[in-house]
Amino acid sequence: MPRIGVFVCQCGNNIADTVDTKKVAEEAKKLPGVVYAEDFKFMCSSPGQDAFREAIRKHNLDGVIVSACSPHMHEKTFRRACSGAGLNPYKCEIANIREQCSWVHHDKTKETGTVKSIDLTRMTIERLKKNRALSTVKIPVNKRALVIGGGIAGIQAALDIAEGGRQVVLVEKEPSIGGNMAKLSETFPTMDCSQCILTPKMVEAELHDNIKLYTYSEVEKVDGYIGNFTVQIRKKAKYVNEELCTGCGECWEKCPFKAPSEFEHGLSKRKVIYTPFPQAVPNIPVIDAPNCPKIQKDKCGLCEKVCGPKAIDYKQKDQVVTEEFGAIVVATGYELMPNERFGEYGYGRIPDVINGLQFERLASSSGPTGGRIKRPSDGKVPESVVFIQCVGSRDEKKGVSYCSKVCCMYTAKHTKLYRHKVQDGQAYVFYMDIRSGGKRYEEFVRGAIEHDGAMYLRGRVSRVYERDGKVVVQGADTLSDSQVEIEADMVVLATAIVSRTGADTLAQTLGIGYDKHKFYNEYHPKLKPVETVTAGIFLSGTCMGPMDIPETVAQGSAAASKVLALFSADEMAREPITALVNTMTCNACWDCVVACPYSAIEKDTVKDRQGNVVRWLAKVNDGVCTGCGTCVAACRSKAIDLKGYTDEQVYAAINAF
Amino acid sequence: MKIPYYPGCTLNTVAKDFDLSARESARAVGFEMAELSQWNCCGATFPLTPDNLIALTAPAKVLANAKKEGDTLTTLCSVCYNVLKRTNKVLRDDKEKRGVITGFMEEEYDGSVEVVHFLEVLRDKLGFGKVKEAVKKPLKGLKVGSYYGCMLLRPFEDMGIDKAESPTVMEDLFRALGAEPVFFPNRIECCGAHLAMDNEGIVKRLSGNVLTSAVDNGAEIVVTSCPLCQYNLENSQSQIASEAAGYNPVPVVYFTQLLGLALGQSIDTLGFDKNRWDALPLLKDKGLLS
Amino acid sequence: MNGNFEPKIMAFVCNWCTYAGADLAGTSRMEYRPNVRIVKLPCTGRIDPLFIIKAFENGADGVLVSGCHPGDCHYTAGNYHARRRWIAFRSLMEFTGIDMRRLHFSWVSASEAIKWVDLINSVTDEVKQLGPFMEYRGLKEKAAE
Amino acid sequence: MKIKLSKEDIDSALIRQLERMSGEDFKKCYQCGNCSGGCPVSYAMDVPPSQIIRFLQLGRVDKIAEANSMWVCVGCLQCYSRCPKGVSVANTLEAMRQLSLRKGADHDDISELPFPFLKKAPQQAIVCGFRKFVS
Repeated sequence: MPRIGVFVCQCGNNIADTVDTKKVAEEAKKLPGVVYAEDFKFMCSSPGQDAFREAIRKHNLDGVIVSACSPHMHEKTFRRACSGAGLNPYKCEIANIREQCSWVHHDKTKETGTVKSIDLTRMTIERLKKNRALSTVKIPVNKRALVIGGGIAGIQAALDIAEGGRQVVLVEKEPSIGGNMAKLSETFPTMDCSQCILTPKMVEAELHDNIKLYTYSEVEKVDGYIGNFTVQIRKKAKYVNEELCTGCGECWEKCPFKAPSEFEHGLSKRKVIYTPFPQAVPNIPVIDAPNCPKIQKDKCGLCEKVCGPKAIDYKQKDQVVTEEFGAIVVATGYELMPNERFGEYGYGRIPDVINGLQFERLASSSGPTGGRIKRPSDGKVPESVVFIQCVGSRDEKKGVSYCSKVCCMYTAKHTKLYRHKVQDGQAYVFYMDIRSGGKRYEEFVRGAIEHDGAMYLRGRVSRVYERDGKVVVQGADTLSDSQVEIEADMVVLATAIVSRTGADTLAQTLGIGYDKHKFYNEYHPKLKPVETVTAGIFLSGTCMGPMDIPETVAQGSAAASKVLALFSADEMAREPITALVNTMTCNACWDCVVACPYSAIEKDTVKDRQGNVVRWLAKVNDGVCTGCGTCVAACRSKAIDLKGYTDEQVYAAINAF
Repeated sequence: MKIPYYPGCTLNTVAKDFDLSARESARAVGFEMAELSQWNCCGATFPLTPDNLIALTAPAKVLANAKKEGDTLTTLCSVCYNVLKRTNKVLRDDKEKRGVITGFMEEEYDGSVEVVHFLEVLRDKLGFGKVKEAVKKPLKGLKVGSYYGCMLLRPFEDMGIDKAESPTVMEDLFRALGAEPVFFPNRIECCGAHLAMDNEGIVKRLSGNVLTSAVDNGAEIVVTSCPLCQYNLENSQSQIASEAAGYNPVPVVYFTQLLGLALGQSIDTLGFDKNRWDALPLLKDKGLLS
Repeated sequence: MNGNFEPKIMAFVCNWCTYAGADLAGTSRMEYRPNVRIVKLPCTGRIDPLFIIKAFENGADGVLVSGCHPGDCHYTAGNYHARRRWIAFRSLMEFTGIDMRRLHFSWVSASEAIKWVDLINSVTDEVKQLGPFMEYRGLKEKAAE
Repeated sequence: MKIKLSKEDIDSALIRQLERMSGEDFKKCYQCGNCSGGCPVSYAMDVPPSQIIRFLQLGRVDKIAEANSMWVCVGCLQCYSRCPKGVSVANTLEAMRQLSLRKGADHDDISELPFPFLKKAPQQAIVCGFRKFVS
């Protein structure tokens, strides 16, 4: 026979006004198994708490009910008090007779309130009889972090975690870290040189004792759960021995073969053994195998000959390493939408129609033109440049429905750069709306117009075509409601920012959600902006959607602080409210596996002595399970139950109705 | 091989040369354009108001008749192509409208005929490779500006004959014929179409833009795939010549006329005499008439 | 009729949205019919259709199921499962002799105290109109014998 | 120009009828001006394409009824094929034409058509012309 104690709180007059607490206690006492029932003025006050602990010991209660305010208020308080009195906290239940009774039934005769309180208390008592002692789940935390993506978002996160004294592995699929920011010339609204502010961080990341760089590498497989991830990383063959290479540059000086430079977005060529850009980190070249005649058909081999330290290794193979992590930060960044989709703008056909990042390269002092604005076709300095905003953005039909957010600002920046470099040049900007929310952003755009003389035209461009050496832009200025034609020397398209190709596959590997544009979903758009639904995996930067550098950096740090918080304890405690599989009755239909929103249920096997699989069954991973109970209702054979909310408990409550 | 063919009213009268030259060239590559035994006008414009179903009955009738003679229907005139193909899509995809229209016609038809343009026949059914092999008289050194106009291409999701803003099917054809295709910006701009009846000024201006754009980019001859484009371009040229100083009129012909020539058909079966601006002198000094 | 009949309503609600919404109704001192008894579950996804049948068997005249709005689920997808299950089981419930007007499914978020109040009142009144649910009366006793 | 706006005009039965006839949703247009930029005949229009939709958003059908735009539009679908929101000004103007033609208000008088034109022109021009300008 259980020994249950019932504590009815008057909460001053909050409850007592409309509920006869004494009567509630008396009624409770009549129930089988209830050995103690009293009402108190303030259960949550320290006298109340003392009496509570006292009673538990004195009557050696094996379960307690507190009929008081909402469990959301004081459940934790009373459960803590229980453990203080040597009673398992999960043998304590709250009957909500304030928020859901005394406060919503204003009957001064106290009748309604009392009746309802008695019912609620009774139902809770019956439920409690089925409660089992539970103990919090403890998960060990491996204090190493994996950061996927070596752009500014990833670098920031990695540095912050490393500074927090934790080991970080930074994985980047390109030969160098730096990402898109490394391509930018100046940055708005301060106009400081992007590389000047980024490269120090890149070097810091390379030299930091707590950071290990895996460049030219990609994440292939992710297993495990928060605190305990096992990750497979493919280190693509560089054909260069990183230990031996000194980065002297002999090889790429001498290499006789060229291919279009990815980093320069095709504006120039690079050697076939190359580092993407001079300040590359690490400063170690890779061989672009498909284009290398040595690797393809064993011709040339010059780089090997000229390499002093003998670092060239044509035989090198891809290498797959497996490492353990406690947390993962995803910072895979963005791409530009392929403008080939916009035939009317002649991108790809007309050499002097380029995209935003290409213009950044033209304007960058480390770029193919050494920072002089020259047009690709004939190297002529353009006397006029037309900038077209919203190419693909806000275009449901041919592009994407969303706004790419940064184009308004970088286009304004482009016009400034252009004016600074080509004093007498005229910039035209076709815009639909100018979106310049942010510190000193609006002033920046006005500056482009008022100070640097950019001509802003409100309208969209219909088509772009060539006419005797000029690029003719035909559009509209809706403000003067007229068609405009501009004979420009160059056209720059502010193409939409889109998610990385393969973003969806990575998301599936990681088990995180993404939207219809393949941008990753944060757990909560406002209150959990860098978390994902998968505990232990965090997001940072443009892999979530278009955003500018300040936001990205802030998110990098935010993600890092989340990781450090997670790493601050050796073990993390989790509520024991998790699903439990009855190994006897599970018939491995896997409905639960399908139903679980957290992929917390694994397919497990039972083996005989010889180690042959005799049967399959579902296994819940306590580390991942959040206790929503969806699997329980989905289970055909009633083989899964939810601790703290077992069928038994719920039915007991219903039966006491 | 016989391919069911819908000439449309204009090709039976004003644009006979288009019709003849097409049949000739088809024969040269082993097709026979088998004219539908029963056909009527397609309506000459696809109704842009979706509620205007009555205007779809004429083309629907054509398609229903075509169905009796095969599963594909080949057209030449861009407008017929546009009207028939779009009507067919409505009949295929919109059961409700199909019900109403077939009700009007008192005849069943489910949109199962595939409407193709002669260009598609050459490109997809035969292949430009085969066309190239069949060439008897390569159009060597002939700078051809292909004019698409609107109806062959728009709306892209319905017509889908080629890339939305940068079609190449005609240029590819003429490359196969040994000619030198000239890309010019206005090749997909409007010629003024039916405004010919109501507002010549606009037609002159639009067709003018097309021709000057072609000539400026070095076209010696302009080809069309639509009698109305043909008419508008030919008609406007004298005025352009008079207005734009230094503009010399160029021959405007149907693409099938040059096709037939390249495939070695006799010059007099190709209707060059019907063209307003005589192409023969040009062809002569390119040595294509010998 | 049914003037003096007070129906018993059982509500299965999720811990994060509707339960909190009901609490808010209390903290804002709103008033609603006292006929409802809440059973708290972590998520509507946890709700087994059998709960509902059992509730009726135990003398409920009406049952209410409520959770987070679609897309707001604390557990990201639980309420979608609940909704899917609900659609599938609706006809079964009808088949078992439950008048669908006695069974309500709704979304009430943590901030929708007013919606909660209106919901309880309307459900109570509707069930009051329908009168007591007799179909299952005595089943339990029979089973016990 | 000053326009008086009223709810009655903005969602008047006439606007809804036009939307039904043309199959367009005028609210979709956000006035980027692409159509006006590309329209080959916009130079000849009293009201250019983008403004046509704007006036309809404002419920001012009269502004378009009295403009020549609908009779100038040649239906080349340039506007539609480059519209980021998939709005067709051509369809809209056809609806306006139909509105007037279905009332029997013709734009052309057949008897006044130039004979040489009727003689030389391809039938399709005449048939099409009749459909666009004559009830």
